[in-house]
Amino acid sequence: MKYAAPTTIDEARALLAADGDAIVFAGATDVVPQMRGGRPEPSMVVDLKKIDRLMSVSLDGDTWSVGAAVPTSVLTADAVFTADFPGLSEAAGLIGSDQIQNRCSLGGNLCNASPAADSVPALVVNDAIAVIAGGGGERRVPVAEVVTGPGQTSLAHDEIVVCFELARPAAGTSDAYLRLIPRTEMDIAVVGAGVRLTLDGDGAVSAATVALGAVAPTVVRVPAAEAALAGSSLDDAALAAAAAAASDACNPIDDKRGTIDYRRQVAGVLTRRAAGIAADRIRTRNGQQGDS
Amino acid sequence: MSRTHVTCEVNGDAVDFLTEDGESLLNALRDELGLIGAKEGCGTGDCGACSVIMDGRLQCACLIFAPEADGASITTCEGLASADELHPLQQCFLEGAALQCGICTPGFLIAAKALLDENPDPTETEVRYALAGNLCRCTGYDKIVRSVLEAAVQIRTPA
Amino acid sequence: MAVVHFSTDQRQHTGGTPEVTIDAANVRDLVRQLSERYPSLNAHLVETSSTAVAIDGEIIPDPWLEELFETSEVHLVRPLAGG
Amino acid sequence: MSTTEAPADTGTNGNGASGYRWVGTRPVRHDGLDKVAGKARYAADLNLPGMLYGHILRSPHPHARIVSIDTSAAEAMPGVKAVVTGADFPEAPPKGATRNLMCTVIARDTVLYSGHAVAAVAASTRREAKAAAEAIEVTYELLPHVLNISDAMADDAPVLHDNLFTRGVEPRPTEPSNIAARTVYERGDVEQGFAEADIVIEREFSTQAVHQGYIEPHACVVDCDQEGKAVIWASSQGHFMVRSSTATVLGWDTSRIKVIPAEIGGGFGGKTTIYIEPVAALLSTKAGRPVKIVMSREDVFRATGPAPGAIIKMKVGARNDGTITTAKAWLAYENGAFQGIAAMLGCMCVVSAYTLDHLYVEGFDVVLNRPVNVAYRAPSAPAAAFAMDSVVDEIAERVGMDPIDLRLHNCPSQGDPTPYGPKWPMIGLRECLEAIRDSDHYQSDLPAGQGRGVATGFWFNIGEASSATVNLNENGTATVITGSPDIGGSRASMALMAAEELGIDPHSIQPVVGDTEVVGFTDVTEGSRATFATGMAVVEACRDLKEQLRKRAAKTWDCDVEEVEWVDGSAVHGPGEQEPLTLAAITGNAKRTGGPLGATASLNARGAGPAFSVQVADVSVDQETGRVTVERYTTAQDAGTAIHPSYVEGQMQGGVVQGIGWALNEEYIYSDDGNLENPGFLDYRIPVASDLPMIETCIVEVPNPSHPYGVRGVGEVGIVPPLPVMANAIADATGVRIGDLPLSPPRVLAALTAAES
Repeated sequence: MKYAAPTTIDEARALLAADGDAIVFAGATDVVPQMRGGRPEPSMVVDLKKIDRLMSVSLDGDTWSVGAAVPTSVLTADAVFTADFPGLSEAAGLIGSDQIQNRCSLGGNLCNASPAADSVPALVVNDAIAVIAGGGGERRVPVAEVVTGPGQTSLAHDEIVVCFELARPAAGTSDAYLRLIPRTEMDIAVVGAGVRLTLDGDGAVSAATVALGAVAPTVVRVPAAEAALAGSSLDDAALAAAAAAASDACNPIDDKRGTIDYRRQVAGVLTRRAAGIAADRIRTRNGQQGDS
Repeated sequence: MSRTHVTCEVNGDAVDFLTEDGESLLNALRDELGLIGAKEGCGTGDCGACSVIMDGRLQCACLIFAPEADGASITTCEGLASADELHPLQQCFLEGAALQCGICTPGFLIAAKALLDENPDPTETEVRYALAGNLCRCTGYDKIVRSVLEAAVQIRTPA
Repeated sequence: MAVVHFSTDQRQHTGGTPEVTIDAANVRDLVRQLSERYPSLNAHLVETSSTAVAIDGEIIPDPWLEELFETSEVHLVRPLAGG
Repeated sequence: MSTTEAPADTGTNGNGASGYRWVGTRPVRHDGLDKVAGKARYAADLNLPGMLYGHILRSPHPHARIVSIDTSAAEAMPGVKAVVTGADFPEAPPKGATRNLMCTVIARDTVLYSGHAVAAVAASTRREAKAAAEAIEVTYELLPHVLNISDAMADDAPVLHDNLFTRGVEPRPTEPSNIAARTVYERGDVEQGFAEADIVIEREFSTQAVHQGYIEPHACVVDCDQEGKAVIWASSQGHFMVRSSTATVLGWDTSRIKVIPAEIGGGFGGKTTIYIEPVAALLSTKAGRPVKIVMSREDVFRATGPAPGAIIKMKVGARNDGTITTAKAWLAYENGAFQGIAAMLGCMCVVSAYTLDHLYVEGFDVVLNRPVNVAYRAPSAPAAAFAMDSVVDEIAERVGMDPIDLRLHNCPSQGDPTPYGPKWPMIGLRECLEAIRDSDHYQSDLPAGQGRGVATGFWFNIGEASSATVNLNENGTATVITGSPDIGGSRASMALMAAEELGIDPHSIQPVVGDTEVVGFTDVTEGSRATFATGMAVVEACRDLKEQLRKRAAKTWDCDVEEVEWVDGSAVHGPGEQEPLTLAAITGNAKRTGGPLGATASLNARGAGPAFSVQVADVSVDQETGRVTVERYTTAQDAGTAIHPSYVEGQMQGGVVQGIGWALNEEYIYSDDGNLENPGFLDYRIPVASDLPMIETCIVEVPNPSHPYGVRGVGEVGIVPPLPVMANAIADATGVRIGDLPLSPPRVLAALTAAES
């Protein structure tokens, strides 16, 4: 197995184009365990961490650009980013230990295509766009369309996710992500729930997005839950309806981490709780702005 | 078998070694450089026994391909003490009986150093979460957490 | 002289007798006499490869030459293992 | 009794409990600096010139006949220096412990579990060895398998061993089965006991197999020479065991083997047997080079001893005044692929914390297609306590009694009969119950929304053989050599006991774990025995030395030895006509008074003191997700005497946390096809630091009269109570009792949901 560390996207793509067995990696926090677990070694691993654009985080006007290989600990430590996307920052801060978060990246978390990836529901509720470099130049794809099934993506072999674009949240908007794991740390999500809300001046929900992880082959957007929340004042009935919709949207499996029933039940609970947290965040921020 | 030449800095020393590309930094440190402090407990980043600080970031050496270290600066457990003095964390671990079998100790010390470098006055909860990537099966963590908190006090208020 | 108490398992080999008094100087002698009196108990003792005894409450592994006294209360037990 | 809450005295100035000068103090351990500096050498840390790496090929099937093994492709691969299969090892006897050991090390005709070793390769690099092992072609004929107790006990179950007939059943069965043994303990008349009871509670419990989870995978380096001798650097709980077991598996005389104990990275019972040393020895012999084998974490989970799962049915009767009148228990324990004694131990432990006039306990040891089970801290006792102490807690609730008071009411004392026959020696269960009852934790109000649980635990502790050599150096220091691998600080304890005897500072003593050629035979560090039994040998050797020192002083003073006393590290002349001679003064002059001073003691330690622990926990339960959070935990344990209180507390805390892991989230999960689905620390969930509160400790000291310092041994019993403690606390918090472990979020939520509907 060869190791290559290209410094440009073109170089990286050329390596992939020349070797159908080569794979890219950023933190290798999934790749190495998979190889230890019996996945055949590829002929080449292409390290993306030497490519500047994949390692940079920038705010240009109202758009964040997050390099696909940036360690998630950089995001959780970025106060401005975290204030804009507290839920996404939390999700990024839940992936494994500090040791893992110093290597793992949003790009890796997405392209590993695990149904349980923590950052993906949080990216999806924030309408994140993946910028993908390929043969015809760059294409911009909603994150929800990148993963097609467990371990499967819509990327061609020589395509690379370069960065994620996230529009700064509009006024009165915030997000939250919750996951259920048996321990407090170091586990894979049994259920994950991301919620983004926009509240109008009266505290009513003017927009809502809900996405669930680990309850289906890919991350699930839950339009029925979004509809239940939208227009409501987050009263108990609306929250219960959203929870029920989330449970209904699940298409989980029984496995070593949880049962079908458990995942359904908890998906609703986490959706309801995440909505509450997102709303609290908006109210707190509005309150602070009102004070100042 | 072709091997790659890697040059880096380990515990302040300029070093170089030859490695197969697929080898882990952990094996390179242990086998090529004789730095046996970092241990392999799992090989998959789940136990933290191989923790090192590379370019200012706490990482599992078992997840790092050895050639990635080219040009990097690495701190291992062996780099904590000075010639005549242990690091306060090491001293507090000894006095606080924070180790039993000792296999996880180097990883805990490095993870704790990374924590205290960033946060010199952590709460118990912050210590526990910062060390959650390091498994200890002997101590139940009680004496480790106490020792890290005590070391933080000593570092903040040098005698 | 020692009083040997039999467990439920062992009573399957002693015709139901719960205890017996035996004049033995040490455990080896005791086991020999027990084996003569209860031949199938012998098989049981041998099959367990080694037998421990409890003498007056104290479990003793590899007890063959352990001295017995008139007041000794003996239980035949299996050797323990620990972690 | 004394209690200790937080380490206060960490100095070495001498402030021991009970009038001791050194015993009971907390000096820095002697091997500590190497361990915090990253210098300590564990087995995987050793590299020898010309060393090869071994890799073991393991069965992917839970039960299969090995039709053929073709190693030719592997042998032709780059770097490969040797290949071995079961055919290279001596034939195993048809049955018995020797066969079980030999067939665990490497399969012969049949693989009995997924992960069973089948063949091995030695090559120049790890990667070459792994690639070559994977190139070995094994043809299997699949056989039906059984993975759980109920299936294995069924009449039509596939039988693992056609020569295994249930022991303990008369007349002896005529058909083989997977039930290896039946054990019964009986006293009084249980039916009478139930008739005397006001309430009778009948419940069924199950626990899953769990792994010891030591952080250091098994590792060894073996160097065999052309004269047929082998030097083995081993990570084990007993290097004499490694020597004898390796010799047995290879059919070698033990004198061909020298075993050097490396530092050991945890064991908890799991390293009381061997897996890889004979394989490395044979590879080394074939290749003429040293061979290192280090297991992967996956191999550790798939192929080394977990503790067994169990099914336990309890029926317990009690009167309204809290008197437990009788208990009837049915226990079945997994044994793994080979016969063990798990159920027998469970039968002995299940009701040991209670005085009972009537009891009937019946247990079954069951073989199935899983790896052989191996001791794990107080083996079999945790599952047994889970069953009994869950039921006892329910009784306390039903009769409206404080759960500690109820246990005190039924508490055995010295002279009462144990459930397995003999009478109890001096024990400290009552003192542990009182320590918890009086603790700040138990006296404090339970925070709103939480539940509180208590439970007890018992473990025998064992003695066995130990040796120690103590040599006095010319400068007045001492070297203490024992044969007990130091798994959690025992060297410091040895030094403290030697310091107390000789009257010198513990840091003037160098404790050493000697290899099989420098110290006398010593049994495995197991059964909480190292500080107890090996400590006894150290004390005996030191007392011998004190006699010698008195004689040297008498010689020096030209007086009768009876006139010399040994006080505080010096020879003192009774009549007072001579200035005292310090130990250093005597050893400095030793060559002129008769030669160097040293003593050796070897003994079978008698009178291991039974250990009890009582624990209390407060938990909160997320009623919507089933997640349990341990909010507060306190453990009391009878140490006899705490030689080094910090490491006694460490053993108590470590045991508790392992027990919490067992109770809440740890379990072996097998797929239907017999493969372990969670062979890694990601999905085999041992507790992490953020899962836990501080573990408060009360060291109870009811000295063991059979030990010179009253030591009982503290390593094991702490793991016993947490299983019922967690179940009882969850029941208190939710009103729902759960009899199946682990109490993982899905199981707890399912139970809460079921209780609601």
